[in-house]
Amino acid sequence: MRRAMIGLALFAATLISATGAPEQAHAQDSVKIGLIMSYSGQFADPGSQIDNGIKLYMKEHGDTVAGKKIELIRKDNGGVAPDVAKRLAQEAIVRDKVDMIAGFDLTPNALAAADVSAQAKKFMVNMNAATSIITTKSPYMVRTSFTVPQVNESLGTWAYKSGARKAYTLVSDFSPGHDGEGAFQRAFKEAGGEIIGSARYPVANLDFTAFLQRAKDMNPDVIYIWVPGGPQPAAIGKAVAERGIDLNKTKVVGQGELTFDEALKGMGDAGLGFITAFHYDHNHQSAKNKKFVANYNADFKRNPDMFSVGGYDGMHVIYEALKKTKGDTDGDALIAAAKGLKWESPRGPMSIDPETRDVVQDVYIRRVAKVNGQLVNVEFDKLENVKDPFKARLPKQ
Amino acid sequence: MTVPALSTSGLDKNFGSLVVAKSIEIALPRGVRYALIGPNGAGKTTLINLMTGMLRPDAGRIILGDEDITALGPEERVRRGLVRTFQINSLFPHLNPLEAVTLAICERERIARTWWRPTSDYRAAVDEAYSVLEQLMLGPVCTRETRELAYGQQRLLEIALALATKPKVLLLDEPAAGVPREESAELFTAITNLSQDITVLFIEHDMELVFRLASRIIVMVGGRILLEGTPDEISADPRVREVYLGGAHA
Amino acid sequence: MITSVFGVLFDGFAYGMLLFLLSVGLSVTLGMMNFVNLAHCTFGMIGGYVTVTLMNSWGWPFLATLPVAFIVTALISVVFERTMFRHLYRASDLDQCLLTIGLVFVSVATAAWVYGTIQQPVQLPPYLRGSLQVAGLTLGIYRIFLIVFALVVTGLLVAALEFTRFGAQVRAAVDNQRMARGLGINVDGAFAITFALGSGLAGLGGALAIDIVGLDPSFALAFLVYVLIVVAVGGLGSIGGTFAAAMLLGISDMAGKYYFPAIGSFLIYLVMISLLMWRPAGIFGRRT
Amino acid sequence: MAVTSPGIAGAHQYLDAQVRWRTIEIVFWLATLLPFVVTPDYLVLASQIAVTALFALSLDLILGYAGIVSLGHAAFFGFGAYTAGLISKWGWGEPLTGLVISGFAAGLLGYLMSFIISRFRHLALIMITLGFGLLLLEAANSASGLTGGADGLQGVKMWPLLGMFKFDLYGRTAYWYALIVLFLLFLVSRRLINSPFGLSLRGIRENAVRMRAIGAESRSHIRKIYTISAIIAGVAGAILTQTTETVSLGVLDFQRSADILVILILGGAGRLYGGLIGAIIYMIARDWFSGVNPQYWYFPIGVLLIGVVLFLPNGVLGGLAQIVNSERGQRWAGWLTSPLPWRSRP
Repeated sequence: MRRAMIGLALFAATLISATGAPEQAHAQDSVKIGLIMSYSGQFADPGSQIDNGIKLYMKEHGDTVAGKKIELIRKDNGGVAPDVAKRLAQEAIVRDKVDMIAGFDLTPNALAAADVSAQAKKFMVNMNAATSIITTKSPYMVRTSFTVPQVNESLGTWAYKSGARKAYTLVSDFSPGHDGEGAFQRAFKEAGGEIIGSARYPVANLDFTAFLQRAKDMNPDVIYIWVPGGPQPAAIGKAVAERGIDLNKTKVVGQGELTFDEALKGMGDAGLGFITAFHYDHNHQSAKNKKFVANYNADFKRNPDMFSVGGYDGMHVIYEALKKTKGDTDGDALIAAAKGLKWESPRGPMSIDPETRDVVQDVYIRRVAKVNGQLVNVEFDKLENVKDPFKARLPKQ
Repeated sequence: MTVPALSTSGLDKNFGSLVVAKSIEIALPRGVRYALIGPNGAGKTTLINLMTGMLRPDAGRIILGDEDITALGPEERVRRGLVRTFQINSLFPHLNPLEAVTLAICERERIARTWWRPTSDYRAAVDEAYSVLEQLMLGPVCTRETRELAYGQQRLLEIALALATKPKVLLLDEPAAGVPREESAELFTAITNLSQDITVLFIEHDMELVFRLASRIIVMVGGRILLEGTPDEISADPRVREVYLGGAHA
Repeated sequence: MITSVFGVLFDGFAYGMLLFLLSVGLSVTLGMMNFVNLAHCTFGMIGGYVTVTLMNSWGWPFLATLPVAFIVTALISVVFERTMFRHLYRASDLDQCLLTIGLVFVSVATAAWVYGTIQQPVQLPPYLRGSLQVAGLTLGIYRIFLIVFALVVTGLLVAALEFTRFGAQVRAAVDNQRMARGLGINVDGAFAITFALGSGLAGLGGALAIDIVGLDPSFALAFLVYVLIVVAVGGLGSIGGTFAAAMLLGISDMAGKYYFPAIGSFLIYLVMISLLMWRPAGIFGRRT
Repeated sequence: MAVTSPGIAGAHQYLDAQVRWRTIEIVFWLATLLPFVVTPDYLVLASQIAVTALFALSLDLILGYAGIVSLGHAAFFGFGAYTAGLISKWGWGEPLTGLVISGFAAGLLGYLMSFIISRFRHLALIMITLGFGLLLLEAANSASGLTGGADGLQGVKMWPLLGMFKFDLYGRTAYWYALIVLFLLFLVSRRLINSPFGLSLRGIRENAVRMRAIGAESRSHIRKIYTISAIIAGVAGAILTQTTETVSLGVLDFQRSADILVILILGGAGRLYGGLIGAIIYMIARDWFSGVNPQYWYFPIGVLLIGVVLFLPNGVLGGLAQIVNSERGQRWAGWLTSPLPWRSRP
């Protein structure tokens, strides 16, 4: 008995002493990127659109930068799971020896991976997650999507300017929704408007009739809606039409997801007249975007959306930064190279704020209209070079 | 006259408009072997369910020894010594007889609350379990899973589980139901050999066995007690012949 | 305010109808064979995709796709039943859970592979869109359609179970399987047909649900919880119970969102828990 | 096979043998150390497998032993996870005390819940556990001031384990930590199921009606095991928080409750090792399949589950036990599963 225990202890001790930190083996002629996002589950569609954007960029610009071949290692986060995101980021760095991590469709996942980026000093490109604070979690991170305050404060300001005085807000009952609500209300009130009512609907809610009836009963000038994409926008559009809300009297406004392509297809003419603020739509009129949309359709048989453009521009940042560092993948070098990058994206002019490493871009105000029999978002106003207002308010260090 | 081991007074139970027990008055003296007979649907099993607390009576009282147990749940009645077996086997299919009986003993002794010491450390409980099993001729199969036992052995285990709780009053619901003739001898030896301290009430259809085992017999019909008496009195009574002996079981 | 009460009742009723169509099959098959089919919503999803395919690729009108959704789903379900489920009727319910969850996983991946992860758009014909003003109430036309349609289906179902020989066999089997077998009823055969009917109804529900809740590969899992709630609250094997539970949950869900938006997300679970604590076997359930 | 009476000595021997360690168990636990040498790049995964195994073990205690099916067990996992996160956020980053406090917090919740749980069975029980799980999820979502809502709890920072071992990028500390806690709680569970209490639990699983008829204190047993199970689930959640320094609503998700049920059934419920084996198979298969194809890995996983049901009924361990217990199996593998000759003196 005792001998068995001693044997066991010895065996264990040998094992521990045998495990050193595995040394950093590294191929010199390639750059590995760990792509971490949801390829399966409820959030699979955003994931595949980001991935498409990445694929298209690499097809257009080749897979070699500064003499190094770009290698993608895809990892499925499977939904809201920061524990998994963190593990995947660790594994990407430890096991797959990646030089940087990218992707990140959801805020909690991006936040968790940011820890790893900071700890391992690895460059990180957040291609989608939109909560303002994310970029503060790792000094090696840039963002190529948008921030919730950036878009929604712009919308609040614009709504007042356009004549609305009384607003009702309806948002999804989870943090991004709360952020959107806060941003819109803040800007709208600062401009001089009044919030006459607000509601938060359950995250998994699929029938909006009750909420919109309630909003309609209060007679606001503008109903602000925040939805996270998925099946909800179409359901909202249908409910608005069904409740007989007159869009000439009451504006229905929201962040761009409200009038995504699939949503418009689903809601049909009910969506006509919805007003949204966003940084990208495939209907954006520019030569660069026309080419982007055409190529995208050729490859993936569908239109690009904000996820696609986030992935596309994310790859642009990676390529340009690598060019500047001449292929050096050191985190400090890459982030220094990425700061202040300025370029013409399919979405219009954009840049990386050298101070906050966050995205700076134009925010467009669009209205749903019928063009050639198709429902599209038509831009009719814009706010230029908007920085993330949340970080502007943070005390300067 | 000593206090009866178990008695009921004015016990009523209806399921909707169906009367299943009406003014049941029974007094079982200590140590007596009682048989409860009657045609199907007479309310025999219902009466056992009422006495053991599986059903709540609409009216009436149940007294065990000198304690009124009408308001108690089935578990508390068992702990006070009123125990039953089931007409259709109600056993623990994946436990073996040794485990099942040990379990019952541990529950009785409140050892079942301990979760830190292995069962095998409670040697007295295990010894007792084995002796109960041996008494019921289950010793040789005590480590075989219950579901693999022969049917007659399972019926014996029914009784073993009840005995393990150290009953004062034992209610056997058709202990020989479904047991082939050749296996029933063992069963009835076991019942005959039960300690004389235990009062036994058993439901049985096989009249030969009833008359052999019971010192007194209660006849139930339509939820009521028709009569009570010694085997001789019962077999002589014309009413019994009419409703029961002359019926389907002749 | 009075008008809004009726409006909320109406909308909740319509939502409840949808839940009923999706759940009733599971309730009956669970009550009949004790078969835990967590893949029930997969059949709803199949029905949805049938409708989407017929409409968007073949240009069929919406209404014409509905019977096809029903039939195709029913046929597919029978194939599953005969090849896989049949072997597990006597297995433990845990094994049944595992098998059907495995099936859900496979179906989700297959749907993602064939149709992509995108939300499937469905454009209803004009006569089903918009709303009607009735006595000061705004009633969605599609919801009226949904209610009428589901009521007709329910009526047919109840009539079939009450007045046909087959219905009598099914009721006997739900009541007491052992006895039904003893009476010479072909329980397995009756079950296969019932299973197909129930799955077909789920397929129909899935097709009708697209306009209200959308359709993507996660449908098979997303609706499972609601369907289980309806089945449990209604009581196994009880069509009336399922109907009542679906109405109750649909209406309380809708009313909660309208009157108490702050606890809108809690309400359906609170209602379920309190109903089950009151009647563990379900509203009309007999067995626990 | 001739029936020979085991006799009273045989009866004691039989029960003694239940408690003894088997060769295969020693082999299993030694094998859990292999990742340190064989796959040092997989230690982070190994640590999360250990956490999942612990969570599955907690479910096995109520499902496999007491027959209580729960579709809301993530409630306790999540409660432990958030408690551990909050303790750290509020300034106390010491892992071991955090672990103990989190376990007790989850246990307290489990104790309160157990008064309701012990009154129900079957579908009602499953749905009530599911309902409470989802209520807790919604509550955590609503209380975003406390929990951070959907963004997850921010500011979780752990101090080094025992003041010496930092939670490193390679997951070495994480795996050691998770593995040791798993092993210790496994020992407790093993002890528990071999006790008279464990025997009574199996009785409840097998036949709750009969338990009443032998006067068993079933409800109090259920309350007790439910509380213990909640503690273990809470500890598992706390380890996940501490080793990843993040918590989000995902820990309370229905998906997590469903996954752990699938994992336990896959491995084999009621066998103590079932949850462990299930966690290992499921997590490795998932890692592997999703590495091969991040989009459609649900397909092979689903096929795996279906295959297990059709070919290895009662889970992988159930199926294997059937094989080993056959005559030929005994000849080849009997030495692995027979009790070891030594046992600690009573």
